[in-house]
Amino acid sequence: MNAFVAVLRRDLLLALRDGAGTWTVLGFFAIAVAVFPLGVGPEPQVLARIAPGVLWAMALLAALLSLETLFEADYRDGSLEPLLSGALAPELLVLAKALAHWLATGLPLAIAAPVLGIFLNLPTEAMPVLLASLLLGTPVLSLLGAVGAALALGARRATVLLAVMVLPLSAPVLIFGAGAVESAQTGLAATPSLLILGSVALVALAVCPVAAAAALRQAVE
Amino acid sequence: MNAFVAVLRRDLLLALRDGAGTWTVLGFFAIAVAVFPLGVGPEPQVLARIAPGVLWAMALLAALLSLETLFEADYRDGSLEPLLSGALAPELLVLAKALAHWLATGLPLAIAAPVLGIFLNLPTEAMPVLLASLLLGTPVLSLLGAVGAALALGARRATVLLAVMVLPLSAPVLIFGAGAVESAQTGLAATPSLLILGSVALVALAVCPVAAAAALRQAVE
Amino acid sequence: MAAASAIKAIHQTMLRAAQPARFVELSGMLIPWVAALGAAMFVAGLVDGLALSPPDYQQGETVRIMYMHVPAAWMGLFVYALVAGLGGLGLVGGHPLAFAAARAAAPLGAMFTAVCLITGSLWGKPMWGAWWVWDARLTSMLLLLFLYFGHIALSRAFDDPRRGDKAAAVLGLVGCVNLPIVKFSVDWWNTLHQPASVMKLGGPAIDPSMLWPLLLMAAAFKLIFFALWLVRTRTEVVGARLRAAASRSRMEGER
Amino acid sequence: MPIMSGNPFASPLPPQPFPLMLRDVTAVCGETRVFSGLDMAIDAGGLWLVRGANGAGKTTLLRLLAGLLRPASGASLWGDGRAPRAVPERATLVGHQEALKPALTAAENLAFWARFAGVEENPWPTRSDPFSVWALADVPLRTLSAGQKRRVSLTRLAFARAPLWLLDEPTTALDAAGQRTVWELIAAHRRRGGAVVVTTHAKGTVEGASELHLGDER
Amino acid sequence: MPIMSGNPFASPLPPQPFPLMLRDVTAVCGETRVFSGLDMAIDAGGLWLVRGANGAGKTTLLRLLAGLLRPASGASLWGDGRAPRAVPERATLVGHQEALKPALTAAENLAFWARFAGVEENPWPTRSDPFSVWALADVPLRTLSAGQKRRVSLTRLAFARAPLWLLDEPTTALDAAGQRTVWELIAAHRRRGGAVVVTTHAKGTVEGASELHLGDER
Ligand code: HEM
Ligand SMILES: Nc1ncnc2c1ncn2[C@@H]1O[C@H](COP(=O)(O)OP(=O)(O)OP(=O)(O)O)[C@@H](O)[C@H]1O
Ligand SMILES: Nc1ncnc2c1ncn2[C@@H]1O[C@H](COP(=O)(O)OP(=O)(O)OP(=O)(O)O)[C@@H](O)[C@H]1O
Ligand SMILES: [Mg+2]
Ligand SMILES: [Mg+2]
Repeated sequence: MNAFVAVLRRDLLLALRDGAGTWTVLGFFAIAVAVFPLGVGPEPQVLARIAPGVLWAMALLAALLSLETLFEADYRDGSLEPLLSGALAPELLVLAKALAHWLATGLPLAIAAPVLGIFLNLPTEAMPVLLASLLLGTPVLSLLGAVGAALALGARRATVLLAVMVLPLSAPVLIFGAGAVESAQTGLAATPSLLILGSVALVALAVCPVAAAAALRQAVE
Repeated sequence: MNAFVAVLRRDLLLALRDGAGTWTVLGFFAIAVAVFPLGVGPEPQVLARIAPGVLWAMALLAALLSLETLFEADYRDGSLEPLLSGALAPELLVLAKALAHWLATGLPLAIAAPVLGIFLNLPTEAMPVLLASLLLGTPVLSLLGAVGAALALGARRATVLLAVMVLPLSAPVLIFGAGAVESAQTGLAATPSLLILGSVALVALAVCPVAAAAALRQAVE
Repeated sequence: MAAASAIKAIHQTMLRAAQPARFVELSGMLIPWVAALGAAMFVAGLVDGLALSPPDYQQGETVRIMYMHVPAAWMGLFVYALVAGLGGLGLVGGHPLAFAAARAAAPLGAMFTAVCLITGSLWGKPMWGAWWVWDARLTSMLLLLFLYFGHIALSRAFDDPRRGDKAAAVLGLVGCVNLPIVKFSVDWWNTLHQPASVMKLGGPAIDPSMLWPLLLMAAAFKLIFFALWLVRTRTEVVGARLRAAASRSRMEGER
Repeated sequence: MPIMSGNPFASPLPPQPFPLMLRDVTAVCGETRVFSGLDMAIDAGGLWLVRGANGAGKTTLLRLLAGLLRPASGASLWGDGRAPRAVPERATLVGHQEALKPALTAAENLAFWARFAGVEENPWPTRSDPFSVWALADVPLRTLSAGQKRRVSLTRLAFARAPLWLLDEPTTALDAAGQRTVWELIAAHRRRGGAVVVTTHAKGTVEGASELHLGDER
Repeated sequence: MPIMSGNPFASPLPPQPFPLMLRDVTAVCGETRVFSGLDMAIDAGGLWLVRGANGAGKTTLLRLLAGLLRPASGASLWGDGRAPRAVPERATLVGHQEALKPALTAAENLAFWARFAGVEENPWPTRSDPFSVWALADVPLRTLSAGQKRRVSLTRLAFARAPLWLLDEPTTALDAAGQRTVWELIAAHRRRGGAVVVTTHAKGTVEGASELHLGDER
C-alpha cells in the first residue's frame, strides 16, 4: 500500500512540475477548442450544434496525447525495471499510474470543459451533463490508454500506435459521452447514456489493469 | 551547401524512420478528423458546413505537435551544439530544418487533406482550393514553429509554451486558409484569400529563420 | 476412435508441414497452382460479371461494382479473423510460423478492406449522392482498416520481432469485437447500406445470373489471397533465417 | 564527515537462498546471440568482477541475473529452486541509466525510491549519506553534473535490502573519493552476507573476488 | 588490424591561431558560480589534463573553451584576438552525450557528421576506423551497448579538422583497447599541431601534459 501511494504521489508531482503533464494537457485542450471558432466561423447556432462533439473529441485527443509518456518516461530513464521488480504487484502499479494520470489530466479536463463550453455557446443546462459525462468517460480513457501505452512501450512511432490502438476502442465512449451532452442540450434525458458510460468504466476498471500488467511484463523482457 | 543538404537529408530520414515523424502526424490527422463525426453526429450538411474549419484546425494541431521535437531532440542528445558550431550559418541551419519539417509533415498533410475531406462530405469543387491553401499555409506553420521551438528550447512544458506562442501568430493563416476553402465551397472566389496566404508565406520565409537563429544561439548558452 | 486418430494424424502432418524448411518446400510447390487457378477464376468472374450478367433493374450498370465490392468486403472480414486466430495460436502455442503467417496476412487484409471502402465509395456516389456517410457499417469498416494499420505497425515496431508479434496478436484478438459489429450493423441499426442478401438465413435472395459471377469472384479472391499469403509467409521465414545468419557473421567478424 | 551515520549495514541481512547458479546459460538479445555456455555460482558474501570487451555481454548478464531477461537456454536458479524472474526483489540493479527524474530534486527522487522499497518513515537523508549528496538535496536533478547524478543514483544502495547487488560499471563518472566509497559499500554489503556482481573495465582486483571474462579481449 | 587506414592524421593541420588564452576567468551556470580566477594557455601540440571532484566545473570549462558559454568575467581569446564564441568551428567537443541518433545506424550517423563537417565524398568507413566500429555499421544505434555507442561517437574525431579537441571523460565505458586508441588519437592529433583538453578521473599522467586541478579534491 505504501508503494502504491508512493507511485501515485510521485506521478502527480511529476505531472504538476514537468512537461506532458496537467498544464500541457489543459493548454492543448483550451487551444484546440479555441481554434475552432476561428476555422468554422463565429455563428452561434453552428457552434452550439457542434459544441458537445468538439469538446468531447478534443478532450479525447488531449488525454491521448498525454498517454504516450505514461510508461515511456520510466522505461527510458531506467525506472521501470526497479518499479516492476519491487514488492508492488504490476496490476497495482498500473492502477496507481492510471489513477495518477486521471487525477492529473482527466479530472482537470472535465473541470475545464464547461468553461470552454461557454465559448462555444453551449447552453447552461447542458453543463452539468458535460461535466458528469467527462467524469465518467475520462477514467476509461486513462485505463484503456494504460493498456495501449504498455503494448506500445519501446516501440518506434509509439504515438501513432497508441492512437491507432486506443481510438477504435474508445469510440463508444466518445459516442455516448457526446450523445449525453447533446440530449441534455435538446432537452432529452441524458441518464441512459450516462449509465452506459458508468458501466463501461466499471468493466474497464476490472479488465484493463490486468491486461496492461501482462503487456508491461513482456516489455521489460 | 553540402552541410545544408546533409541536415535536410538526415532530418527527412529521421522523420520517415522514427517517432514524431511523417507517420505520427498523418495518423494523428486522420484520427482527429475521424473523431469528429463520431462526436458531432453523422448529418452530412453539418459535417460539410464545418469541414473546412475542422480540416484546417486539425492540420494546424498536427503540425504543432510535431514541432516540439524540431530542435528538442538535437538539444537533448547533444547534437545541437556541434550543429551550431559548424560552418553552416545558424539561419541556414534553421531553414534546412524547417524545410525538412515541411517536407516531412506539411506536404503529406496537404496531400492527405482532400482524402479526409471526402469523409466530411466536402464538395469536390472545394478540393483544389483546400490543397492549394494548405500548400501555401503549412510552410508558414513550419517557419513560425521553428521560431517557437527555438524559443521554447530546453524549457519545461515546451509543448504548451510552443502552442501559446505559435497559435496566436498562426491564427491569420488558419482564418484565411479555412476562409478560402469555405468560399470555394459556397461558390465564391478563393483567389484573394490564397494571395494573402502566399504573401504571408513570403514574409515568414524572410523573417523567421533570422529570428529562430537568434533564439537558438541564446538557448545553447 | 477413428475420427480421433484421423484428427491426430492431420495434426501431426500439419506440424511437420509447419517446420520452416518443410514449409518453404511445400509452399514452393503449391504457389504456382493456386495462383494460376485464382487468376483463371478472376478472369472468368470478370467476364461474367462485366459482360454476361444483366444490369440491375434499380441500380443499372453500377451494380457491377458489386463483383469487386462484396468479395473484397468478405475477404476483409475473413482475413482479420484469420490474423486474430493465428495470433492467438502463436500466443498459446508459441510457434513462430503462426506469427509469421499473421504478419504476412495482415497487409493483404488491409488491402481487401481498402478495396471494399474504395469500391463502396464509388458505388455510394451514384446511389446515395455522397462518397461517404457515417452510418454504422461504413464507420465500423473504417475502424477495421485502422485496426489493420495498428496491427501492421505494431508487429514491425520493435527491435525484437517476437515482442511485436505478441503485442500485435493481443491487438488482433481485442479487435475481433469489431467483426460482428461490421457484419450485423445493417441488422442492428437502421442504415443506408443494404442488408445481407447472400449470406443469410434462408438462402440467398439474389438472382442466379448475378449470384454466379459473384461466387466466381469470391472464390478467385480467396485463391489469390491464398497464393499471396503463401509467398509472403515464405518471405518472412526466409528473411528471419537470413537475419539470423547475418547477425551470426557479424558476431564472428567482430571477434 | 562520517561516511555513514546510523549505519544500515550494521545488521546482517535475513538469511537468503544463496547460491544463485547459472548452468550452461545462453543469452539472446533481439536476434543476436550474446554469449553461451556460461556457468557461474554466486555465494553469500561473494564478489564477482565481470570483464570483457565492449559488447561482450556484461550488461546482458546483469539483466539476466536480475530476472529481467530469460535465458534462451540453460538454467538460472536460486538456492531454493526459484528463477530470478519469479523473485526480482532479490536483486538490486544499478545500470548505465540512473532511474532518476530530472524534474525532481535529489531528495524527492531518493525519498520516492525509499518509500517504494518499503523503508518506514522518510529514510533519507536521516539514515546515511555515503556519497555526500546531502548538499545537493534541494536542486533539481537536471542541473547536476554527470558525477553528481551518479552519486545520487548510487545512494539508493544505502537502503536496498536485496541480498544481491548488480552494479554496471558503478565507478563511471565518479571522482577518486566516490570510487573509494563504492568499494567500501560493496565490502560492507559482503560482510553482512550479501553478494555483489560488478562489471568493470578497470584493471586491478579486489580481495576474495572471483573473476569472469566474457568473450575475448580485443 | 591497422588502427588507421588512409591516415587522416598524416597531413599537418593548416596553421592555427594558437594559443587560446584564459585570463582570470569566472564561469557561472544558472546562478551558481562554478569557478573563478582561472588562467590557462593552450598551445599548439599541447595537452591539458583537467581534474577535480564531481561538480568542480570540468564540463563547464570545456563548454567555455568551445565557445558555448560566455565567461561571466575575465577574457578568453584565441591568438588572433577572436573569442571562442565567434569561431566555434575551431573546437570539437565530445561530451557526456553522444550526439548520435538512436534510430539511425552507426554508418548513417557518422556519414551525416562527416558530410556536415564538409568532408568530401563518403568519408567513413573508407578513410579510417580507429575504434573498429565497422562491424556495427548497419545496426540501429539504439541496440548497441554503452561502450559501442561511445566508440561510434569518438570515431567522429577521425575526420574532425578542428585544431582544438575538447574531450569530456573520453575513456568512459571503453574497454582497455578502446582506451588505448583514445590516447593514440590524442598523440597523433598533437603531432600534427593540434591541441587537446581532456577531463579525467583516472590517475597517472601522459608525457608532456599540463595538469589543471579545479576546486579541492574531496
Ligand atoms: C464505403 C462504403 C461501403 C462500405 C464500407 C461497405 C461495406 C460492406 C461490407 C463490409 C459488406 C459485407 C457484409 C457482409 O459480409 O455481410 C458489404 C456488402 C455489400 N454492400 Fe457494401 N459497403 C459500402 C457501400 C455500398 C454501396 C454504396 C452499396 C450499394 C448501394 C453497397 C452494396 C452492398 C451489397 C449489395 C453487399 C452484399 C450484401 C450481402 O449480400 O451480404 N455497399 N458492404
Ligand atoms: N543549469 C545549471 N544551474 C545551476 N547549476 C548548474 C547548472 N549546470 C551546472 N550546474 C552546476 O555547476 C557545477 C559544475 O558542473 P560540471 O558539470 O562542470 O561539473 P564537472 O566537473 O564536469 O563534474 P563531473 O565530474 O561530475 O562531470 C555543478 O555543481 C552543477 O551543479
Ligand atoms: N535489442 C538488441 N538487439 C540486438 N542486439 C542487441 C540488443 N541489445 C543488445 N544487443 C547486443 O548485445 C551485445 C551485448 O551488449 P551488452 O550491453 O551486454 O554489452 P556490454 O558487455 O555491457 O558492453 P559495454 O562494455 O559496452 O557496456 C552487443 O553486441 C549489443 O549490440
Ligand atoms: Mg554495458
Ligand atoms: Mg562533467
